[in-house]
Amino acid sequence: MIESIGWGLVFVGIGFIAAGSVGLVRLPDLYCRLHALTKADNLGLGCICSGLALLFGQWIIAIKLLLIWLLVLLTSAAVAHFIARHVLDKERRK
Amino acid sequence: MLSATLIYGLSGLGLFVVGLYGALRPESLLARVLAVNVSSAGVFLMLVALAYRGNDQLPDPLPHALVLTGLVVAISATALALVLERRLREWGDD
Amino acid sequence: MNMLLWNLFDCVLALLALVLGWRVVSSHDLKRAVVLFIAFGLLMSLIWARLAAPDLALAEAAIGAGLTGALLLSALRQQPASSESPVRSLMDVYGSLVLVLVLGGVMAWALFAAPGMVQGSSSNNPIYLQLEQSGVSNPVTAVLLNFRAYDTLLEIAVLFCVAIGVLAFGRERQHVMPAGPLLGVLMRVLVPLLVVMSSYLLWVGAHAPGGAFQAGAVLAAAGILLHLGGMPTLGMPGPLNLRWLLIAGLACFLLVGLATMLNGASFLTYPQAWTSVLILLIETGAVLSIAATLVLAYRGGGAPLDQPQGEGSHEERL
Amino acid sequence: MTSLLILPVALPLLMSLLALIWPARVNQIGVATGLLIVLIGSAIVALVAGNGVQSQVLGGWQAGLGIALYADGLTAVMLLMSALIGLAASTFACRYFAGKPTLVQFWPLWLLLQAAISALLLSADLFNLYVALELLGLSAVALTALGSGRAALKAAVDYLLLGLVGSLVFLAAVVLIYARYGTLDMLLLGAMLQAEPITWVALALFTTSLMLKCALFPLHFWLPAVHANAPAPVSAALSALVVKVVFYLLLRLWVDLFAPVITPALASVLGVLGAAAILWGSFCAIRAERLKLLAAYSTIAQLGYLFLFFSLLVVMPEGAQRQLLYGALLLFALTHGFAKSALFLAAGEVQQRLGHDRIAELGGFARALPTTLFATALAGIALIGLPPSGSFLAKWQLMAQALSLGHWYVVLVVALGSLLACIYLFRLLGCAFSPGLDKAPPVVERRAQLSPVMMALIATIVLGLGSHPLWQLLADVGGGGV
Repeated sequence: MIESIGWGLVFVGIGFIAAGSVGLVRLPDLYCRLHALTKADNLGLGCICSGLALLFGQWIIAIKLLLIWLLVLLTSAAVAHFIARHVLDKERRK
Repeated sequence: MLSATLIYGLSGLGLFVVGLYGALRPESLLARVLAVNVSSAGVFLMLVALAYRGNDQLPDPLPHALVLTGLVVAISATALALVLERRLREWGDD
Repeated sequence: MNMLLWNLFDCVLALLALVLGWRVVSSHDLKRAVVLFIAFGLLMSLIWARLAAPDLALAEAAIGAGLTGALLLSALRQQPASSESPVRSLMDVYGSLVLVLVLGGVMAWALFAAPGMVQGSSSNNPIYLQLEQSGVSNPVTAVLLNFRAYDTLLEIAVLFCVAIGVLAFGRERQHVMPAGPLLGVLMRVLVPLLVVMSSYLLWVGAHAPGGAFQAGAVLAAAGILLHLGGMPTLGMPGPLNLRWLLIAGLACFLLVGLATMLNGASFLTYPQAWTSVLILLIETGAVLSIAATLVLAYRGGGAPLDQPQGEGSHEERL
Repeated sequence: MTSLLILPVALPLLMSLLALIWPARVNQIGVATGLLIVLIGSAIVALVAGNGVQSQVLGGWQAGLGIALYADGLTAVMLLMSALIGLAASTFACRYFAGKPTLVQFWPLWLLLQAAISALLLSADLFNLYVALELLGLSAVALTALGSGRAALKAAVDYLLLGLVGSLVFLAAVVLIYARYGTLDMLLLGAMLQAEPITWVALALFTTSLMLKCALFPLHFWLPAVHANAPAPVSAALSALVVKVVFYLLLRLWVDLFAPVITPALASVLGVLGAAAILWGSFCAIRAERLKLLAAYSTIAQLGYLFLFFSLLVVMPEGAQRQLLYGALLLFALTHGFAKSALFLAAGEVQQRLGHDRIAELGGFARALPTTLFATALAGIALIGLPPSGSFLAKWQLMAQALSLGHWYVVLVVALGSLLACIYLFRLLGCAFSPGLDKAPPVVERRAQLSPVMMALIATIVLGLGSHPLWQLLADVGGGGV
């Protein structure tokens, strides 16, 4: 039971990441792309991490996975912010 | 021979050759430094593919150590090239 | 079935690496080439993990993709907007293309088709057989700091050489980006974390993936982050202390090596009881030098000697 | 006593650290290191002469697991030569860099270069050679860039990229060897190598890489700019030592390691390239407008001779004749090392005292700088190969052996090359002895640098008259292949 939930979460996560990647290619401008990439990827990674935690079933691994997810959350949010701000500055100057 | 060794070995060889081609072209210095880096990644890939012994056996650690050394040498050379290039460009501007 | 899946996965990764490498080389736009190169580095890191080389995966992510990427991006910032593409004759292009294709073909034939290529079993690999005497249980660290420590010594010397080169030819760059509020937050969270992680990598390298190079690269990332955040003096000590950091790695290495010769053994023959301690000592010195050199290279040069000295540094506090 | 072997590498490394943190005393540190390395080098020569070939695996591990150092007669003599030239260039550098801001960076880099040269000479491990080659290349590039002006920087950048490409090709060859034979230790490999495709390809890659790094025609194009624009002591080391160490490596690989694979046809390819290098290099030297450029082109030509020796040596059967030729090769390499360092140091002195080194405007040089001119003339004698210089004996041997093997073209090329060398050197001396322009060049009153004269004297007198012990040493402990 737990195993199938774990695998389910992993596949849902893969789906989110795939959707984010499609968005990166298809969406019209930079802000939309950033939005698709960060939001979908963070969610997808969260699903994958929790799925893997269930599959391993050990607390120590679950904590490590949680830490990884939080770090990626922090950096991707910050990086998206920097990119967006940089582009905004450039557009304003024009 | 393991198929993984063959696949990655050929890929590494391809990268080596592609990088060498790029490094020999009369492009800008930065482009050629990039090409040298790609090329060395190719040589490293050949080494590590060679060290792989399948999923059920430990790999040969010697090539791993050699590649680690190579990585540090590569970034050192890149750093020196970039600082010289910057100096050269400043000189040209004066 | 399982095997087939692995092969498919391998083919996808290997092809992707090849295509990315080609795009890096063939791209006319330098900015695009650099970004592709960073992606290429991350892909290589994935391949190392696949090929059972976790030490390399860590090092590639930190050094190959991370720090090389940072160096290249900062070099890119000062590139002239439009770099004229030199005119090349067809002879030039196809001449070297044919040359390297022939080279690749011959090498592939020699490696994979003609008789050759011996992959010994790892059960009789001398590195595993003698691992217990090496003082550490991570075989890669054993090779780097014990069996083939002389290679690593020369490699640290290469790093030292580049540090002097940067001191000689570079001038410190003033960062242009104003540090926003978010960067401050990021810095407060990430810098302590990176310093802790670097010490962890250094410590864990003795028995699990990790070691001096990965640790040094992570520490350098902390220094670069501080520089980006507008606190360059915090990330780097003043010019005088910087010199001590730059020589730390090579000095530890050489002094340990020469000291081991005092009781008649050959260079870098550690006394059995002291092996682990000496290896850790050398690695600690190496971490400081690697981090200092890479931060120095990112900043583009040292501050002149007469400038007032910065206060504490993370490197020193470690 | 075998522990001595690491010292020519460890000592300059340690001193380069000291030079960085104690900038006030760099000159003393540098010269003291030079002296110590000469002492160590002499001790190693004595050790090898007394006790035969020395080798040691570092770290106390068995061969194959650890990295081995190896020294035979050839290594020991090359080591002593590099120590002596290093010392001469070091003492020269003290005055050359006096008062320049680059002084502080010069010394650590210079000591690193010396360490790299020793490391290359002593190492018996293929991957270790790669790392040492990178150290050699990067320190040489940084030193070249210390030269004045944009030209030096441009030359350094090109040198860096070519060096990186060369190292990569070398590394690829190492990978091939490791893939097939599973070891990097050259002493173990020597017994294992077989004539098969992977070995041939590896040999081709090694040779290409090292040809690029030691500027054998037609891969010589980078050399003139680098050697002519580097600071004078650096040029001396680059021309006299760096390319020669790479040549030594090539010799080691062909004569010791890959000997079972070599065929006469392969060897004659290198011989023909060497002959082309002699003619082309000499021709360019005749047309060179600057003294340092002349010296750089002359290096290309003189390297050509080494490859002529090489092509004969590789195909000759074992025996006394081959022994003679091997000794002659070493004698030639040594003579060129000392003579060329003398010429570059003298050129540096000219450049500093007269403010330029344009050959056509050197009139008055003889009056202004008699000591330096003396060094130049002596170096010229050795470069042409007039008696009593060491290269006279060496060329004599080369021609005699070539005749006995029926290689007529070698005799012809050597004669022609010597004639061309006469032309470019007499043109130089002719300009130097001419009375010069109306206003005599400003002569600063100070004592002339003596190190060029010492180097030139070693090249012409010491090596010529004292060549017998050298042959003896090689005959006793020449090394694996001889």
